[in-house]
Amino acid sequence: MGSVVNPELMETLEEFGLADAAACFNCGNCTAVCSLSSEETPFPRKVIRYLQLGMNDRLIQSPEPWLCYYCGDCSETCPRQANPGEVMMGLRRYLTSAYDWTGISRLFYTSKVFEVMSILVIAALVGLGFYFFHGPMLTDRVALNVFAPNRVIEILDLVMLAVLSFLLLSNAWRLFKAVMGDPGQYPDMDISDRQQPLNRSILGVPLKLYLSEAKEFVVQFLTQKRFANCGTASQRKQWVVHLLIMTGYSTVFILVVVGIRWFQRDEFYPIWHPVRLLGYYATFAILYGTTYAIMGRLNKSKTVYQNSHSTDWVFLILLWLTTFSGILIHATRWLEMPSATYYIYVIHLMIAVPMLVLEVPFAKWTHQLYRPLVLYLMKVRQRALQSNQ
Amino acid sequence: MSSNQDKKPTGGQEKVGIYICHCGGNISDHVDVKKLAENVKDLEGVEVVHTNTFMCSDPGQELIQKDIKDGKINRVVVASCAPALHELTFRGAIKRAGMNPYLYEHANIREQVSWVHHGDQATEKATGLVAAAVAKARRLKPLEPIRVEARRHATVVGAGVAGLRAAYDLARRGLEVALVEKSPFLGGRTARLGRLVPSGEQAGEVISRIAGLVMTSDKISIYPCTEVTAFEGFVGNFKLTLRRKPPEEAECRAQLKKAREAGVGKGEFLPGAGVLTPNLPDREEEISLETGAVVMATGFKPYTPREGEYGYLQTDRVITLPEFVELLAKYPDRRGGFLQVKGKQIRSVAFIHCVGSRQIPGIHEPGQDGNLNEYCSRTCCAATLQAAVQVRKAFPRTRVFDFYRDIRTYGRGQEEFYEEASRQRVTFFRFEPEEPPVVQVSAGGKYPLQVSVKDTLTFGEQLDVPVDLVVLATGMMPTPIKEMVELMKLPVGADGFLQEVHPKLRPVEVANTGILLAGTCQAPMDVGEACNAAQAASAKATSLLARGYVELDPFVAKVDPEKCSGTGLCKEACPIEGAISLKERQLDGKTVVQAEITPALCTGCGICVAVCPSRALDINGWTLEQYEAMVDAIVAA
Amino acid sequence: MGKPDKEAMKALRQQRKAYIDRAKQEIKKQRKLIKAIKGQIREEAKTVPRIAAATKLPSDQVLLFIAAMRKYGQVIEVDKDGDYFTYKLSAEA
Amino acid sequence: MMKETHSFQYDALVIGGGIAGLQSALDLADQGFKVAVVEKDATIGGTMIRLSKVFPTLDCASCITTPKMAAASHNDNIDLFTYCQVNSLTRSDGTLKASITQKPRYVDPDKCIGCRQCEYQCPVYVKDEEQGGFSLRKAVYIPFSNAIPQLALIDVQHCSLCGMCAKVCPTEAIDYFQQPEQFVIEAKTAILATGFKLTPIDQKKEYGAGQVANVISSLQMERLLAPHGPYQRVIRPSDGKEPDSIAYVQCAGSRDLSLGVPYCSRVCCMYAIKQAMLLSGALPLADITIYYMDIRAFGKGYEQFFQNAKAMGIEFVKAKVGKIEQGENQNVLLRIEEQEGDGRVVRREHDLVVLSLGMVPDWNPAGICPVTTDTDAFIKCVQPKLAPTLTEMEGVFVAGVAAGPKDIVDTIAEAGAAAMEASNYLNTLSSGQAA
Repeated sequence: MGSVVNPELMETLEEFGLADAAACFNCGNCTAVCSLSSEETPFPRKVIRYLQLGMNDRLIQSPEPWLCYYCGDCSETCPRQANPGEVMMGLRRYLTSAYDWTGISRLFYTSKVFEVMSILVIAALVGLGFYFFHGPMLTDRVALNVFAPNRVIEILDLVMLAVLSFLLLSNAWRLFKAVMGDPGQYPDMDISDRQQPLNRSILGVPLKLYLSEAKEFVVQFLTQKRFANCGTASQRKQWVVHLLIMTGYSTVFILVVVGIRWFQRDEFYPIWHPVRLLGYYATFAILYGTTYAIMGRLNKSKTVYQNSHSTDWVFLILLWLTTFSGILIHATRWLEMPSATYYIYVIHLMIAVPMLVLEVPFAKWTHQLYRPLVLYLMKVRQRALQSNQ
Repeated sequence: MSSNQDKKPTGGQEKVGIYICHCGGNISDHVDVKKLAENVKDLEGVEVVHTNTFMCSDPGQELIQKDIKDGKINRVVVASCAPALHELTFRGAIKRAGMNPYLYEHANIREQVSWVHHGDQATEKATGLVAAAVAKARRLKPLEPIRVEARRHATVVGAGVAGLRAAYDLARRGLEVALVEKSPFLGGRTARLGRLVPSGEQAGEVISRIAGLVMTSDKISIYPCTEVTAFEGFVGNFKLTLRRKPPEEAECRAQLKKAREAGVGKGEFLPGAGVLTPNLPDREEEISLETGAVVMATGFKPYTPREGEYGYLQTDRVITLPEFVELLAKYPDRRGGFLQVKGKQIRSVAFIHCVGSRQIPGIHEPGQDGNLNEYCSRTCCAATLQAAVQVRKAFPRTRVFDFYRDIRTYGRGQEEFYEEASRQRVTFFRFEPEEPPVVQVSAGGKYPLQVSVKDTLTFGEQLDVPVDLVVLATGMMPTPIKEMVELMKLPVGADGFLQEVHPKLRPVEVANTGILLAGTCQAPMDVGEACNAAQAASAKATSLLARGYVELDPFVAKVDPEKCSGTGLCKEACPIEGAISLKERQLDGKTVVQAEITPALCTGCGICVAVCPSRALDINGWTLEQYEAMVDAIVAA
Repeated sequence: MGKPDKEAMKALRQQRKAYIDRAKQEIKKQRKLIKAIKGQIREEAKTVPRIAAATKLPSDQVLLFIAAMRKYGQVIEVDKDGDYFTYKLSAEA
Repeated sequence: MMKETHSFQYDALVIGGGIAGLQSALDLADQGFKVAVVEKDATIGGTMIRLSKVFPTLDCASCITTPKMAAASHNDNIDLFTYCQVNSLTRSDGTLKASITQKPRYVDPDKCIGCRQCEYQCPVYVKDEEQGGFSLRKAVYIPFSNAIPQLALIDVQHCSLCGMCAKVCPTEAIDYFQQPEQFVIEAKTAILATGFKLTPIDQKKEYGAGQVANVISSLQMERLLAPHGPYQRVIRPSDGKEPDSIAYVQCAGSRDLSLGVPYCSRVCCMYAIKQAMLLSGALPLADITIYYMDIRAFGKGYEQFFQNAKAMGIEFVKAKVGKIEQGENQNVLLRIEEQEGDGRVVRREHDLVVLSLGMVPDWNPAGICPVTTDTDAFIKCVQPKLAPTLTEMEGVFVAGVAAGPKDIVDTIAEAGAAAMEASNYLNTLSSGQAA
């Protein structure tokens, strides 16, 4: 018995901003032209075909969407202009929501109303929290740690970190099971199918393999070196921009969430102090990266910027505004403007918190984890297969 | 590239020039042309030997003409490809040089030598053939073509789109035209189509337009419900017997009934049938017709799948594309929801391509006639996609699946149409001929049918597609016209279609001069291509008949009155009515009965020569003496 | 055309100066190239890569001129050496 | 130097002296009409005369084309105007007027006898495009051995004006001072048969943009296979190696929106199969692979031809080649998705790669006559079903690839159809009926 075809899936994916996948006539140019597509994990046509046929299980088990960094070569050369790069992008959105057990991700991606409302509600909660619980607003000097004591923020941060981590990691666990092939989860799968030797169950991989290959995860997470090989040489810039945003974001995330007591201080560090330098780096990196990306999307300067989902805009704008308001806080502190500092601080958090709460476990940010995770799992699996042989 | 090996004249009457063609490398790669020239230069009567890369090219022809004008030669032998290709070319060149074009002999050293033999053997055989040609050439006599009056009248058989087009064009050029159609409708298969790819024109409108022009032309006589029952004569002077009778076939009568019920009058279009002809016969009658040229436009019939081929005839949910197109025509402007067929909601429909086309020996089962349709039917891909897109647009909830081997949307605008089908969410599957899709009746499932396929677009995976309806894209087969083929001795190709002389040199002519091909009787074509072919055929017919006379080759039998004793054996043996007659004539004061030839009717077959006990008959240009000389020359070489 | 008028020719040369100068340059380069190739295959038939290696000319240029010299009867193809054919100066050249 | 503009009168004007134009001209001349054929090249014959052999009969292209060329040049009803450009084609008072410029050959056509003495003596070698750029010609030359007319011409851009040709010419035919000539052809009807050119080989950067050695166009391969090809055998152009492995990349210039050519060029599948067959005859040990998306063997006898090629051992691989790169030893690397396997990406190495380039129009009527082109840039047909040769301009018809890609068989049929339309138009004019 063969797999049953279900073309309705494409319509579902349209809600995630999928376009043009139907136009594909399966010539295979995209896979052949892609510089990251390999013998073991060829893409994008394979997953596009599964999509055309509505093979949802196959898609959910596919590591390929996470291996694509969207250089746009496939879309530029596609004979049907079916935009395979954008289809991969749409698939990533769909998969993010498929791995999210809460259903929030799906709502966030498929409903603009939910998207905006959720941001506003969280922002309002943050605002109300400050309204009711803020500390004294000293006006003779800038005393942020009196207005919002960093010890309190730290506790809240850690609570948020715990919740977000739980959500993100539980979603990542679902991805892990799907990609490594949990046969119990998908009973209709034919495990011996010769076409899918790599997608099939090897959950029984020895734990020590996972440990010995852990380096792969760390390296890929920090360097994203795979992105550097994506597309033609001119695409390098894309990798640099991406690396800037990602490292800036991660740096500030660690500074704010874990190191708030060192980061949020009422005295300025000396200019050469590592925390201050890190702060400046993160600010510059995110601001440059997001501005570049926003301009790119406005001008549609690259294939990768041709199509923008509303969540792409939200992510970039929130990130940009967070950074910008962060700079403003820095400036008002420098200029010793206490009230302005407190207000902007609240606004800053009203932007930053919704962004973190929504993006980290449910939306765009997940790929920061999923990408290196999938690469790492691929490596583990490859090793496991090698040792099996 | 020409080597001149002149010799001093021997003083003989017949001075032969030999011209050997390399044919690019076609000949010279296998035949040692230099050696061949050497071998034949000393044959009796040979004055000059030339070689050239392409003897048929202008410089090649000029070589011959120069030798003629210089008085060096008075017989020409060209050793090159098959005479069918270029005998006429060289005769023309000789004629332009002022020599009788029949003092020419052609040696075929390509098809008969270089394409089948290699090395020394090839050169040896070529030497023999050229020697024979020289021997014959020395015995050639000047001949004059037979000039006969031609009727400025043409007959078109078949009133489909090609026939209508041809008839109208011939009439516009001033010829009288008889348009013979076996049904009571004009428009043939085209009339039964829906929208045409890719312009979206309604086939009915196209047919109504051209049929209207034909019906209003005062030069065209339409013979509906008519068949050709006898045929004789030659180009410019064919005689046809037609039988016209009231329609008897059930399908025909049903259509006429439908026309009456729908109030479709004479000259009006009935969907699914065509334009009702103005003059329906009410009794059977025989008509004889004299005509100058015949345009065959007998068209095609769709392939009928075998019982069980993809489930055909085993369930009424498997139908052919022509049947489906007729069904679709019933919902002209319906929009939204599901397609309904025979009262059933069609949630999904599968199209399967190449049914009865592209059949491969050893894989496909031969049809009832024992033949395989190895050819591509050319039009079904675009027609299928047209139907698929129409379904998707009109009934967006009906899913469409398409199973193909190769999508052949070759024509202008067709590839764009294929893209449109993809964008309209037609899901495509590609199969290999060895592993075609399997249509199964699924008992108790949510869908009555299931199409299973090993899909090469999904890396050879086995996929199951549940459907409500399967449509088979059936190919074209030539309309069965066995009687006419025998009657008119028409050449038929291995694919069953009428065979042209050469696809590029004489694409709309058959070997029988004066009979031309238009449209799908020759090969699968779409409407535009069929019209092109019809117009090309009309152009040829006009060229043939415009001058009011035609010239026939003089290779006909002649009687030696010295030898003929009037046995009449030749007349009995002659396969052509009227070509030989026995006539009384005065010979040395006595009345004798002798054979007489009507040159225009004689085909030069030579049967009479064989049966004559007194060797009184011979074929001009192919005499027994010439044959004997050729044989001697081959033996000597 | 009879003897071309000297003055008119002079004017024409002036008018086509750019073309003529370039053509003259070309002739010079081509002569050198042809001489180098001829030098290699006067005594012995050689393959294109061998001629190219010996003359330090790009192999596609060598083949181009070998093809042209064959066309005008100065070079003949002799034999096959592995995957390559060997060429030699013809008797006429 | 202003000369009085000559004017010539004909029944019909045929623009383009390729196989379509010649067939139309011959069909009209056979019906007794006077025809002028205007050709932009120095010889008639079009693309077809430059081919090796033609599918599906494998006749040599010359065997079919040269007789038609000769027939046209000898036909009393046909005059050939070669090396001519049409500046405008307008209709006034029921007459078509074509303003023509004949480019100077710098050789007196009445004196030249085509002996090629000049060509042998000329000191300048120039890349011979007639041989795909794989051989050289001289600055004074006859295009090719079966060109019609057999007249030399001087390529002034490469002429050093050394005077050698004038010196050796036995008939004093060289005329360095020849000027372009202007004249007018008046006719009652016209047929556009302007043909095509290949999509540019350097258009696609993934295919090396014309810079990868041993990646050649299909027309260049025609020359390698032709009896009078540049090497007189099939060797690869970078170093003369006899290729062991040859690949065809189908749809290299067609069916590709990223190149702006959405349509199918209709002939590439068949010419690739034909060339593959000829190659397996010329190089019996070579491996030949055709990478394709769909094999479009739709004409009479074409499918059987395709199946024969398969049976002969030519490998057909369903894949759109993604990238072409230079490999080692001047070999060529192709990247494909192995669709018939498990979809992995593989690199395949070949000695020689042929791009099956598509057809684009060779002529744009814009600014010359009020005929427009369709979205595919080919001439628009107003009645593509019933009368495919009709254009928007009264009395002007179109035939062959000028009206969209077409193989030779279909081109010849369409040329006949255009001749029929033109003769009918002439007939209507002479019988005084309004069209």
